Amino acid sequence: MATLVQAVRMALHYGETHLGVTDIFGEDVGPPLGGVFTATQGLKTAWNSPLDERGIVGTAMGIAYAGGRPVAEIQFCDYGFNTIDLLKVAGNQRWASAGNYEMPLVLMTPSGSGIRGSLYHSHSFESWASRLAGWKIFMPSRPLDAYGLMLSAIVDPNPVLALLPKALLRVRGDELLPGEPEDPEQLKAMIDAPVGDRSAWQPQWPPLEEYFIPLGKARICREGADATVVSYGRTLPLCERAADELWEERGLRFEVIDLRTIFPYDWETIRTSLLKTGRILFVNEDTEVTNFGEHLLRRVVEEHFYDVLAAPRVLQGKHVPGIGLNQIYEQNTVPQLPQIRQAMLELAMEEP
Amino acid sequence: MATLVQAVRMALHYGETHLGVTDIFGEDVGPPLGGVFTATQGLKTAWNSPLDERGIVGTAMGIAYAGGRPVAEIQFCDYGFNTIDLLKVAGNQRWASAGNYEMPLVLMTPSGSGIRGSLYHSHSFESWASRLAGWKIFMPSRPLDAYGLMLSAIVDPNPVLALLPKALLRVRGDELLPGEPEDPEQLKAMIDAPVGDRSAWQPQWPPLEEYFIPLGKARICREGADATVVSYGRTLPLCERAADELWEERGLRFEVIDLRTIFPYDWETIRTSLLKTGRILFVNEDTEVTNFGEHLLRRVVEEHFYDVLAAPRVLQGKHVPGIGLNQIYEQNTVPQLPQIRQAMLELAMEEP
Amino acid sequence: MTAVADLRTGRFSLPADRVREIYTLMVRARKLEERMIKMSKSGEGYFWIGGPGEEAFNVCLGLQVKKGQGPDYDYLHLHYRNSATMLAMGMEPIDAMRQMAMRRTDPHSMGRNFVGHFARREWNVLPVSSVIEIQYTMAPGTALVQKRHGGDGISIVVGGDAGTAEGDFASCMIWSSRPGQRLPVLMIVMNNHWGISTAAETQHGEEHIIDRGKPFGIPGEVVDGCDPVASWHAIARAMEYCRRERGPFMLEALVSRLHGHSSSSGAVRVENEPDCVTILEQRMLEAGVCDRTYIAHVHETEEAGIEQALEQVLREPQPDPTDVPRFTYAPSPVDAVYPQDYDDLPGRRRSS
Amino acid sequence: MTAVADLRTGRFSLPADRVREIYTLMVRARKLEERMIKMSKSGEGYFWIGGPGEEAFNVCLGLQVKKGQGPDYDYLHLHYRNSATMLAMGMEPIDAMRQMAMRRTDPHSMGRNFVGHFARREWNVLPVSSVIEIQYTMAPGTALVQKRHGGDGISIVVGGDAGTAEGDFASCMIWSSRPGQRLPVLMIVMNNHWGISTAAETQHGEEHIIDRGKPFGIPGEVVDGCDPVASWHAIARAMEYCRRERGPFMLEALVSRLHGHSSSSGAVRVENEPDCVTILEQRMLEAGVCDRTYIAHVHETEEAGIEQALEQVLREPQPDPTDVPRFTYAPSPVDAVYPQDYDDLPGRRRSS
Ligand SMILES: Cc1ncc(C[n+]2csc(CCOP(=O)(O)OP(=O)(O)O)c2C)c(N)n1
Ligand SMILES: Cc1ncc(C[n+]2csc(CCOP(=O)(O)OP(=O)(O)O)c2C)c(N)n1
Ligand SMILES: [Mg+2]
Ligand SMILES: [Mg+2]
Repeated sequence: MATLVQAVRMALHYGETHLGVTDIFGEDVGPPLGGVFTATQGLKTAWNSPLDERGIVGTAMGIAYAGGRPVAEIQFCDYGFNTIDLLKVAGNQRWASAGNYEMPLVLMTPSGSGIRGSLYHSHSFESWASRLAGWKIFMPSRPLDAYGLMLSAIVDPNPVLALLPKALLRVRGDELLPGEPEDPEQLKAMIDAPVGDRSAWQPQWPPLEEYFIPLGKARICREGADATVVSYGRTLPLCERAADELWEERGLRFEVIDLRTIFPYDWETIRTSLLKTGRILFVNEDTEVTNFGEHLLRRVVEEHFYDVLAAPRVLQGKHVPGIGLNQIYEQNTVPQLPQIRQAMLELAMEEP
Repeated sequence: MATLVQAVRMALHYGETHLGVTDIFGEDVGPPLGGVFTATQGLKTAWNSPLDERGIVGTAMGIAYAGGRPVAEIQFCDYGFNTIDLLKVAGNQRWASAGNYEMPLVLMTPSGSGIRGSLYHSHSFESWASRLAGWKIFMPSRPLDAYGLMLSAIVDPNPVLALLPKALLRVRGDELLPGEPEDPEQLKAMIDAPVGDRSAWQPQWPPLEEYFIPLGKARICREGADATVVSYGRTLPLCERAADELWEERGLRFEVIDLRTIFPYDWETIRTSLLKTGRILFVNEDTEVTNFGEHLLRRVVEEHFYDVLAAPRVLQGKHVPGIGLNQIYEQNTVPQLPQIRQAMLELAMEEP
Repeated sequence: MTAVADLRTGRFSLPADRVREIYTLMVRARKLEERMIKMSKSGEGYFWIGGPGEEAFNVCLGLQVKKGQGPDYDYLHLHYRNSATMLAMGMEPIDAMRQMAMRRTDPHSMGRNFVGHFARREWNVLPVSSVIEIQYTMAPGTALVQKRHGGDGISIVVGGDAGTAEGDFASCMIWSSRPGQRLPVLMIVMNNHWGISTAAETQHGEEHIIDRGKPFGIPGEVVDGCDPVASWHAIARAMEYCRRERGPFMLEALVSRLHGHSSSSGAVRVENEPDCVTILEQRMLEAGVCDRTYIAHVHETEEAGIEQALEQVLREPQPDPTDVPRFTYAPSPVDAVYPQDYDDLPGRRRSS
Repeated sequence: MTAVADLRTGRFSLPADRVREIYTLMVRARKLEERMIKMSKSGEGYFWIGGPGEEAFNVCLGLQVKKGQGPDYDYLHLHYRNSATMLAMGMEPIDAMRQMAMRRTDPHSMGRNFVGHFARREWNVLPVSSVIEIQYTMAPGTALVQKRHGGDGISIVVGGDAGTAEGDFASCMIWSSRPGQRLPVLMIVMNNHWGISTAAETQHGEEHIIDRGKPFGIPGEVVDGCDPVASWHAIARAMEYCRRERGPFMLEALVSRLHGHSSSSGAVRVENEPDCVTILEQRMLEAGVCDRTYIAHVHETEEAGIEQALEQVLREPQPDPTDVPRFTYAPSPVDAVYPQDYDDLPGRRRSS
């Protein structure tokens, strides 16, 4: 079973061999490293760029203008904050030019906490990104979704941002990608670069198959009628686990929704679940002032204020200037299992 | 009665003569122009910088580190999106260094629509800014507030962002600044640079007085018990006007709150009013996905879900890639008087 | 080429018919801009910005562009003073005026963007944005595709002198001169010695802007941009270098800014800068390229053409409210929410 | 200065006692870093990054800094490989280890930041951030205050070779070389020929990085950063220039990266790069500056000092949950919400 980062790599391989990807580039993306998280090892169109995020985004735009299909990487989303103007422009080019140009590019970047990354390797990006009109944004929480969403991102003619949850990159899924060998050790031997000298190494790609997960489609991970919890990325598996625990211990059935796509988000799935359970909690780890979860909450209040059985709510990261390295900071800054479990329990138990 | 931009200029003058401001700088901030909106005409510490926003923010940080008190300008907030990383760092320096350094700088920038600015002179910045932990952010809607908040921004030892509503810069207040001459024509003759050759011109500053409006204090512009509307910047006077109309025409008394400070926002004033009226509407013109108004709404839902008499709501700008130049676009992208009035009326009339 | 040299600058000359062609286009551009300045004052349009004073160079540039769509042809990353380039490429003046008058028929932006913000896919003219210098980050991207594609297409990027202070100018040099990856980017700086109100000599520590290319091995040339003969040949040499060597070249054109920065600064005619149109007229008369009748005739014809176009434009329709979100997204087969275009938030689509 | 020259490189020499002082500090720095690498593997710390291979240059830099607080003294805008500079300035190794071990006692960041991210106000050491190159935007700010203040304090900014591709490096040159406003900025590039896994020769079109200063009239020098004699004098000359001329200077030090990029890349000792410590030992022995016993003694003493410090550090307290928001805001008399520090959202303050 592939890890999330292997799934991304295989999607990129499929992209460059079947879907017209021309350039996969960014800092340390090409040989010998193949990405600080190994996402781009062994890819034939991968190359190393100068250490210049503005150049990376601008060049990706240029390649897209000229008919290429670039997948560019910002090494950590934390280092993309000097490119927001370019991201805004990439998102508005079709609109600004009244349809003269499309902007078929994919930007991928690791996002979120969970690898003891301290101030500059722990930021979340989805709340910022959700403000970039014209972009599509996804954040997978399992390998199969990463694969299927990345293929969709590649064929979509609009700019797509792939936020890769750092904490889950090395986590294996429990479903095979289409074409993936059964044995994860075999997969590793085939596609992971060896430690040490790699100059002669060549990956052996499994016979991967096309598999598109449409952008804008959430996934219901657990069905339930007692309450709804919506999440994505690092916190999604925590919500699943909390749901399992609350079922076992309290007999509460939570509907757990993996939003997967931040924008366009799957409002139909959210509202259908909400209308079923009457109770909803949005969980993410981005900072809590002007957070994307607050947007979803607003939609709930705007459209279903009189349909809910308990106050709808959001659980988010603290509004502080950063996430400190000592784990005391991280544990007390972004939601962990106990807080998520607690919030879910309170939601389910609230008596209006 | 001074205009808002004159009030800013007088505050800066007071700042450089009484509060230790050492540098007022940015693109076209110094002579001969004194700012594209005239905010910095005639100031003795004003100087022109290279056309480089990253350099402007970085240099301001350096000046602040070295004991200066800079007021830097980004010519339009639309041109600050390549500096978000630096703004994040400016906001985290004290926290990251565990108190080693303070960051006493003011960054000012015109924000919002209303001057037919097309794609790149109509952005709003407050939702982005509200995500910058460590910053304080204000947006005045009248000259007296601009003066008093700017003086506070100058003496506050933390980074403060002054968002100046473009649409209101030339609007006169109806209260005198402390020390301002009664006759606006006289004021104009004293402090506005003449058209044409200015090389010999010197401003004549009125005997201005110290006047601090604390950061984090909202202003109640209209008292009322029927419903609450919270706004700031360009949309605030529209809310006032709608409130007046709804009073005259319908006998509805709205409490209109000018939030003034985006962060730290005056939660006490908001919640006190909410508990009085049970009905609340937040109005701003920033785009509606992950909008600061949605954060305030979340606070309401989180803390007062069972106290409200009608669904709390927000009225915001549309989630589109930009504001087009033809006024058809602008009128249909950001809230105007009719929509505000309509939203207020619906809020007051809603029967649960 | 040993054609009869009718107009001569130093060792270089241009034949009479070419000079008359250039001249006619220069006058067309001038008349167009002058009329649009009037439109900005009469209310037929709002904001004006453009290139009076740059016509000699800009026409010579446009006439030598390898015009077409796709990487076999030149890509144009222009800024907001390139109307003469567009006219020389064959744009009808009416298409500039449609943008000035913010009509739905504006082919560049459907009435959304400021005048001079061209976009034309069939000529590889990329959308001009107001954000200074970002085009320099994109040019290496189009050039990279061109180099890989083969042929002699190049990427031409144009900006002002003050804007070179943005880091993006440096990014362009870096990305265009990577060892073994030199790219056919023609970097053009239109040096009018001003950035709005800021004089170049107060901000530039470098003698010539093109000197900044030398450390990167980027050859460069400074040219009198008011002289079409010198400009023509300098552009020809620069293009020839880029086309043949598949590497970068820098061209700095010294030009005038005959109506100030834009309508924001009044757009009044300045008297102390050389006017390339009248200078050329003088030279043509002296060299016997034409007589006064011809000159008068060109003025009349071009002016009449512009007036006629304006009449037509003013009869054309404005955008309507349903246009606001149009062209946000290109149709996508893998998007569950926006398979076609965008019209509102997910689940709130007007059309559904 | 005609002291007896005990160690000589070309025309330059250093007296024996100075050499021994430098050597001792180099060994201290090396032992410190080696021990911290072990900590990153043992779990006593997590991430390691530092400067093994740069000690010769960095010690010579630290010893020549004009150390103190305020504009009379030098400002240091360092990056993450400057431990030897800090030790040479007098920092106790334990203060680096406190950061490595993320203790509450860490004086640079209270256990928040990665190791090597120093901040020390009484020595003008500004907070090191992980964001590559942004320090170059700030150095002109401190230098501007210094120039205006008078005296001979300068601003020293240090970064890597790959990072010079960021636009911020160009910004620093531009802001430091404005006509009539040249600033005492010593721009130091530590050229170890790598950016993580990316070889410098694949990305740099310029021969020497300092050549980029020439167009701006910024003098520069390339120095063997493994040689303390050459480095000492190059630094002395560069500082002397900046102090006296009150203008910018560029110094490019060719150095080694003896443990790879960081613990993320394994931090294993590389064998194919010169080691400034062993080279110096060889030279000292050959020149009779010391004998083997002295060398062994220094190793022993420094190692013991580090071990002792570590024991102490490991007994020191961790931060606690209430530390999370501390030091977000400096106390402000004009802030109605956070007159002291921050602890939670407005109206949700833990303390109230
Ligand atoms: C990033 C950015 N910052 C600021 C502005 C505002 N602005 C518009 S034009 C201009 C001056 C540009 O000068 P220059 O690059 O020399 O071009 P010119 O207008 O002289 O042709 C400025 C500061 C902008 N459009 N973009
Ligand atoms: C803006 C930014 N982009 C990317 C990174 C990730 N990163 C950390 S170090 C590094 C390489 C730096 O190379 P160089 O500037 O040569 O310094 P060195 O580490 O070699 O001393 C990169 C890409 C970062 N820290 N900041
Ligand atoms: Mg200019
Ligand atoms: Mg390096």
